[in-house]
Amino acid sequence: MAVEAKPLETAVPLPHAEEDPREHLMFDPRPREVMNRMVMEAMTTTSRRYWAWVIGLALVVLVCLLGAWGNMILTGMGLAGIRRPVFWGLFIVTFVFWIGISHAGTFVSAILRVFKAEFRRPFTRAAELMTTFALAAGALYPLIHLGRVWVFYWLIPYPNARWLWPNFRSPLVWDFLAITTYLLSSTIYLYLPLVPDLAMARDRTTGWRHALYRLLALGWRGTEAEWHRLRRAITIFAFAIIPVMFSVHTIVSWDFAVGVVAGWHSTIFGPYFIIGAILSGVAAVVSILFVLRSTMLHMDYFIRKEHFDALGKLLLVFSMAWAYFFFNDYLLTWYGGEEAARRILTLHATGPAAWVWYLMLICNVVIPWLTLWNRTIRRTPWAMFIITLLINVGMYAERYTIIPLTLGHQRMPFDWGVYTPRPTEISIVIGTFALFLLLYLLASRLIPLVPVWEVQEGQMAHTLRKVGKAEVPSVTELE
Amino acid sequence: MSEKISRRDFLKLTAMGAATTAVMTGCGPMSRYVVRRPYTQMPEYNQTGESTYYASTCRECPAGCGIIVRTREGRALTIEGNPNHPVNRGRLCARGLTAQQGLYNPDRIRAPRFQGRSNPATPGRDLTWDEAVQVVATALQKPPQRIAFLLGLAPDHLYDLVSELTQALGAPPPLRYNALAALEGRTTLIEAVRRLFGSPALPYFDLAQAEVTLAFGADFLQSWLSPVTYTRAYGAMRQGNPRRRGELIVFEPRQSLTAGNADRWVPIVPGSEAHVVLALGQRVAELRGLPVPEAFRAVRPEEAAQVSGLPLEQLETLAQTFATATRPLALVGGSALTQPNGLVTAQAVLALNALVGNLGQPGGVFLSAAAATPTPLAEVKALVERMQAGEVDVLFIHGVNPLFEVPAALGFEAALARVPLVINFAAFPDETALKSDYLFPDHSPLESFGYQRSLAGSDRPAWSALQPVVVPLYDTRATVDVLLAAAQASGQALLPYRDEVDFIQQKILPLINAGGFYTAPEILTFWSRWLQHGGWWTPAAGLPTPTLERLPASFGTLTPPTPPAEGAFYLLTYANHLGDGSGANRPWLQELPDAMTTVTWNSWVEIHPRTAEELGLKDDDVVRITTPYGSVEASVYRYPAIRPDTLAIPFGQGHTALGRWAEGRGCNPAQVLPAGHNAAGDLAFIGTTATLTPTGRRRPLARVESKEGVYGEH
Amino acid sequence: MAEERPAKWGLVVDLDRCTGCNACIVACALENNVPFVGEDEVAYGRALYWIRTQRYWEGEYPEVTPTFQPVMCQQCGNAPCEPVCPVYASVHSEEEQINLAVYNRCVGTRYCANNCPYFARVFNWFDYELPEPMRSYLNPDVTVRRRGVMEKCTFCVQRIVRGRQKARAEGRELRDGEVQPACVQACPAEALVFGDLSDPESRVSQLARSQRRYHLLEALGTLPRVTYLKGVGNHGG
Amino acid sequence: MGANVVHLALFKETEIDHAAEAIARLRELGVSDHDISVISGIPYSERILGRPMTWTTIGRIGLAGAVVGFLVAIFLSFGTPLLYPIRVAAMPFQPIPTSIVVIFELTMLGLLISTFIGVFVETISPSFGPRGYHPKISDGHIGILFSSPAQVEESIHATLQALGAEIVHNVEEERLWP
Repeated sequence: MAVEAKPLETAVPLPHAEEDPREHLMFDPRPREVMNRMVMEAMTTTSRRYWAWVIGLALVVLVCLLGAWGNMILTGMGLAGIRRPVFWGLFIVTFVFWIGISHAGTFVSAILRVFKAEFRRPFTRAAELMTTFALAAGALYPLIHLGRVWVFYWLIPYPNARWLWPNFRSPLVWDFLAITTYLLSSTIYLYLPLVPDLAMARDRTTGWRHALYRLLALGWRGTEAEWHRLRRAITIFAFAIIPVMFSVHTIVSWDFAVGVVAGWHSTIFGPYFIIGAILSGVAAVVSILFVLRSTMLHMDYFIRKEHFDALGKLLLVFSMAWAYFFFNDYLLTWYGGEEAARRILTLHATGPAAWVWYLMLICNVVIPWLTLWNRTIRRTPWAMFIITLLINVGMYAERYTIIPLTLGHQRMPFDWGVYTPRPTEISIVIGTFALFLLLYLLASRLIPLVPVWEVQEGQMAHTLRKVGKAEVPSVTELE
Repeated sequence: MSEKISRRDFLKLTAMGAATTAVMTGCGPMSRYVVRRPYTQMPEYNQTGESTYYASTCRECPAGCGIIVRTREGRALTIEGNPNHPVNRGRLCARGLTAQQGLYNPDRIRAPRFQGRSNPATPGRDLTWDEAVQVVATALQKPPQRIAFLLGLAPDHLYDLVSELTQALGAPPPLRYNALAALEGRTTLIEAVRRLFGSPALPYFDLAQAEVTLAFGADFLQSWLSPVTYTRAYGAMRQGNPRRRGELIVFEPRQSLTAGNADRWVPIVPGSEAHVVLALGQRVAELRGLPVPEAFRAVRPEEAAQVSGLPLEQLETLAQTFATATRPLALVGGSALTQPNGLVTAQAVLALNALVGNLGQPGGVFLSAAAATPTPLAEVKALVERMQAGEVDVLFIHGVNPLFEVPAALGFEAALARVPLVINFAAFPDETALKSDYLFPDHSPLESFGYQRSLAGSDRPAWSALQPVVVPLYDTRATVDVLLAAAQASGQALLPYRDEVDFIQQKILPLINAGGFYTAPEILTFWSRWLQHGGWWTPAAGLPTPTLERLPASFGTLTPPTPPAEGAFYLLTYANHLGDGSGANRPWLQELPDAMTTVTWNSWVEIHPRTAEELGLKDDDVVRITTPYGSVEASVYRYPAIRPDTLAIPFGQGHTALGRWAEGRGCNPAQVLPAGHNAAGDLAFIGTTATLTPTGRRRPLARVESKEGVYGEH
Repeated sequence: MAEERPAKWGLVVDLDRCTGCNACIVACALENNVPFVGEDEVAYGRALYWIRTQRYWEGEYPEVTPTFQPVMCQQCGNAPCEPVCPVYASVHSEEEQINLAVYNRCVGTRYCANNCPYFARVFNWFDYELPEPMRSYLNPDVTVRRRGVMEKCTFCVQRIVRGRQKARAEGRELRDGEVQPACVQACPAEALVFGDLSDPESRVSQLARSQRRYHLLEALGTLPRVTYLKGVGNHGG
Repeated sequence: MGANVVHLALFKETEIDHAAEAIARLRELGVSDHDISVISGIPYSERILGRPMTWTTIGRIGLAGAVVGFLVAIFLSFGTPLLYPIRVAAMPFQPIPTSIVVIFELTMLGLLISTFIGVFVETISPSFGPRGYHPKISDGHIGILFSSPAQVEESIHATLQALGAEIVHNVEEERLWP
């Protein structure tokens, strides 16, 4: 039999793999004063729409958060839909959600900084701001959900007349310590790299803004010693805040995992929660970046498709990691877990609230996996916005599944109970979302949202070198 | 401060004017005429911060359990059982435990009042007790035959006094009605005892020592005769007998709490109990080698099997179990009696006990020491007819709420409107009170003297004493005192008693030498011990043994039950922890989950899940239950332990009055009960059929159980 | 004065005696000032029963039968609710060997309630006002809890303390059966027996050694102080 | 030696090589490293500018803070349970596993807060070297502050201007921080 060699088909010319490197911010430098001006303009320009949002959100915070919460304090926790046996509901769900979101800033600015991921530069601050405000919103919940919030200070270790200290064996005290540590350190971590930019703002403003920035800039001149201290401090923070970040969500997961509650008592909860937190946090960063890019002046210079692309890749990886942990938890409970925990799995998947469970899987796994492999989608900001919003919906559903849906079906079927969120707690949840947005909106006009010096530092380190016929991106190690 | 002082001091009883309230103590000085003293001179046994305990008697149902009320600073706190009391031995049921919610109920009637029957022409107004006594005195001067008294089953001392009063007046004797007694067929049981054993007493069953017990409709764990006594006995029957664990078999169309605790529940066709008992009796006699009495031959076993729906083999097994048992016992009550065949069933069951020779034996049947005096429904019906005919000029009502408790089909409401003068001594604004002319509120039981001597659960002769544990909260007055004062005011020497305490003392005088566990040389010392112990009883157990001279040749005519028509169901009602409904204003009784359904605060209709499925009904669907006598609406509870052809509605809810916690909840099955009665004159409602129509509405029941967890439904 | 040894209070629930009559619930509620919450709140699972009877069904009609199991705080020796409380409002008492709820220390995190496998803990979702004059019957020995506070069965610790003080004042040891929680005292079927488990001769100890004994969710290792005695017979308890 | 006057030589950010060269020239002209300080809008390492290494105590302050946090945590987790011993579940009063969590958090808290305090304290502490500022710094210019004796001023200026510097005289420092 003769072998008929098929002539090779003409190779299809591959699409040009790399677009113009100048599309990257790092290779599209602008003079520092130009960037300064852009950032300052973005910061000081407000539109009518902006103020409408600020006022609207402030009203929502006032009514939905403060009003509803105040009413609940005066009337009782019963205004929320929690009940026996579901003693934790939307408050704790949203708490975990916000703490999860808060992992974004640290992840972007500490981990990416430590690993020198250069694409982080323009949005580290945006992400850190998210961390701080998400923590602020989340840290309200331990207070909101207290039955007697007026004695919240009993949770704080301080010497009192009876020498009665908090119970350091309680995960809630660890929570308190961890969240305090994380809130303080992430706020400082937001502040430290901000100082040179505040000095920049100080030099370009008058009036109250000048006074404010002068105060906040701590007399920054940019001397060698100042830079040296700052970089040393940032390095310490970058390394130290990573374990703190891990500990925070681990401890949050321990709130559940240390218990005897079937479906909670799982050793994988720590990493599972952390991965979930990073997934939701990075997703939230993408959502925020989209909003910033499309609403603030000049932001399209700083926030580019490449950033969506890079974060999209990360999201895909985290979505896979999340699925891996989820499956781990599921399989081992299903296979060898005690009967109560197994029954909960069945109820999650087939019970009356199974849609929450499926929503979680669809948003956290199906949608990212179907879309994020695709470069075009990753580079389409609005698509990324929708996908990341859905990921956060999925993560919310995950917490909802883990908390009220698990608590409702414990070991004594006679006492099972179905939890329905009530207007008060929904209102408070909406209120904290509004609070987060409001704080972010205000901050976006008060502090330079782009770390100009970091961007400039990066741009100086990146050059296009001509190698043969190609221009090759090249990075110089300046430190 | 004056309120505090008055609460902890003893007050004078005699004067009818101002500052008259009565309190006595069990542990203090026995003198009952005490003056107000300031707080600083408190009796030494009453210290601030120290509890004082008073023995009294529970009046939440007619069983007469002994209670000990813990008081502090003049307030009644908790109610505990009297450990020495022969009825309950320190134990209490849910109803008794909530008595203080009656005492401190914010909806109590606080002063005598002319009500005017809500007629705008005669506006209501508050009265003084002087005026009230005058009203009663005038009423007592009406022609005696036109005076009627309708009383509840408690307290007995009031009944005794009214009996004497009506006798002295020449008026008809007082009637005593109580829904609890009506629902359990108490008068039928008494009549059966009278027919077989000669005296109209309630039987006492020694359940604790019985080894095989057949219970026909007797829900002794929740409502029958003396639930605390029998629940205690049940516990002993299960685990207190060193020889063996007692066995319990219950015959009921709907599983009551008792049937739920039974080893076997026989869902018998309503109305076929008599057939089954007679058939069992035949086999038991044969198995025991005795001649089968004539009366038991009325039914062939095959007929019984056919009528009751029990397979013959099961009847045979039951007969063998019973006949071969060492200590067999048969109980009867409730749904087995409140039916046309009720009297036959009652006699047959008593005769069955006689057949196995347990009369007067351990684990057998005894007779209560005191005569029981409930009035059969037939007599209430007669009263209603007289009222309707305008033959009653004045009706006195105490301790009963006929507009709620009596089947509406009897027409009590319309008849009441035709009575020109209705005087009600109710403590609460219940349905009847709102339709009465005058409200002369009696004290709450915890503020009252009195006694119960008809104690169905006592294993020995006993009288149970009531005494006030707190100073009356409001301007109420003991009805006995009102009647005595009115009798005096009417100018005739009707009754030889100065006041309530004097009356009670004279009544208990014979007990001094009656062989009780204490005695005293004179009445005052005896009185103080009477109060201290919460009554009087003999040191050793012992009740009259019923003697069966000769069985009648027939227990009466037997009508087989007619199966319900297509689309209709047997309807029955039963008493749960709310009893006769007078407890519906105790919030904790409302909050208490029903033992079988765990439903709180409302009524429901129990439907077998299969039937519900056929009808397309889901839990919490509101349905309308219609009988020829009326209709009610309630939410569906799919109850797995009821015959598929039967519906059941608990009694006690559906108040249109009685205060904030009772009003407007659920439905009152008395609205749909027939007015018919059995041969003993007792309410006969088993066999009533009803139709069921969905209303299309839903009203979720407040159940404690998780439907999802218990029934696997989402 | 007699040397006092710490007691280890325990309860035995004989399910063969228990009829499910629920008298214990009311006795408990009125002894411990447990508020009633009304229909809507009960329907939403917010009743404040410190003890409740779990009623399940067994079998199919006509062999269907309910099983009753009164469940109260099991006073675990190794209580899951205790270590999770951040403010020591749920602590183990050395003197009674029970699990105490310190109402005035509670801040209302409700963590303990989630972590109680027996759902023995209930929460004051609101202030439950009693209309006058109903407050008169409140037991002065027991704190009235305000909104936002967790509460639960305490084995009527106020009665234990009162009994112990009385015995101490009289210079003797507590007698077996002298102290009874309200539920035990009321139980008409005498299904509940209370006493000192550290005294091998006490009635509760003897019953707790019964062959019918079991503990609720024993596998969790909570070491409950409440022992259940299985119902026997055709259908069990 | 007359009073030293502080001058500022500004270089554009693209002229970093010139700036480094200028520092070398200044040194040659007898201006010691103590009399020079460089201010810039982005960080340049000492090696780039050929400057002696600066030093900071932040690391040590941070470490001290960590130790304080550690000790506080030891007190809280092992000390306070003894002040008011309360038994919970079957746990020992001072369980080590739970203490590790507390120790970790408080150590980190101590480290991070004190690092910040270190930055703050060092910032407001008096520093050596010529002081002065120009807003152009935050536009990315590199400024070389130097103080020189009046006699060499002319030659320095000439040298620097040759390198493309813009010389600003009398850079009196506005009070930058209260």
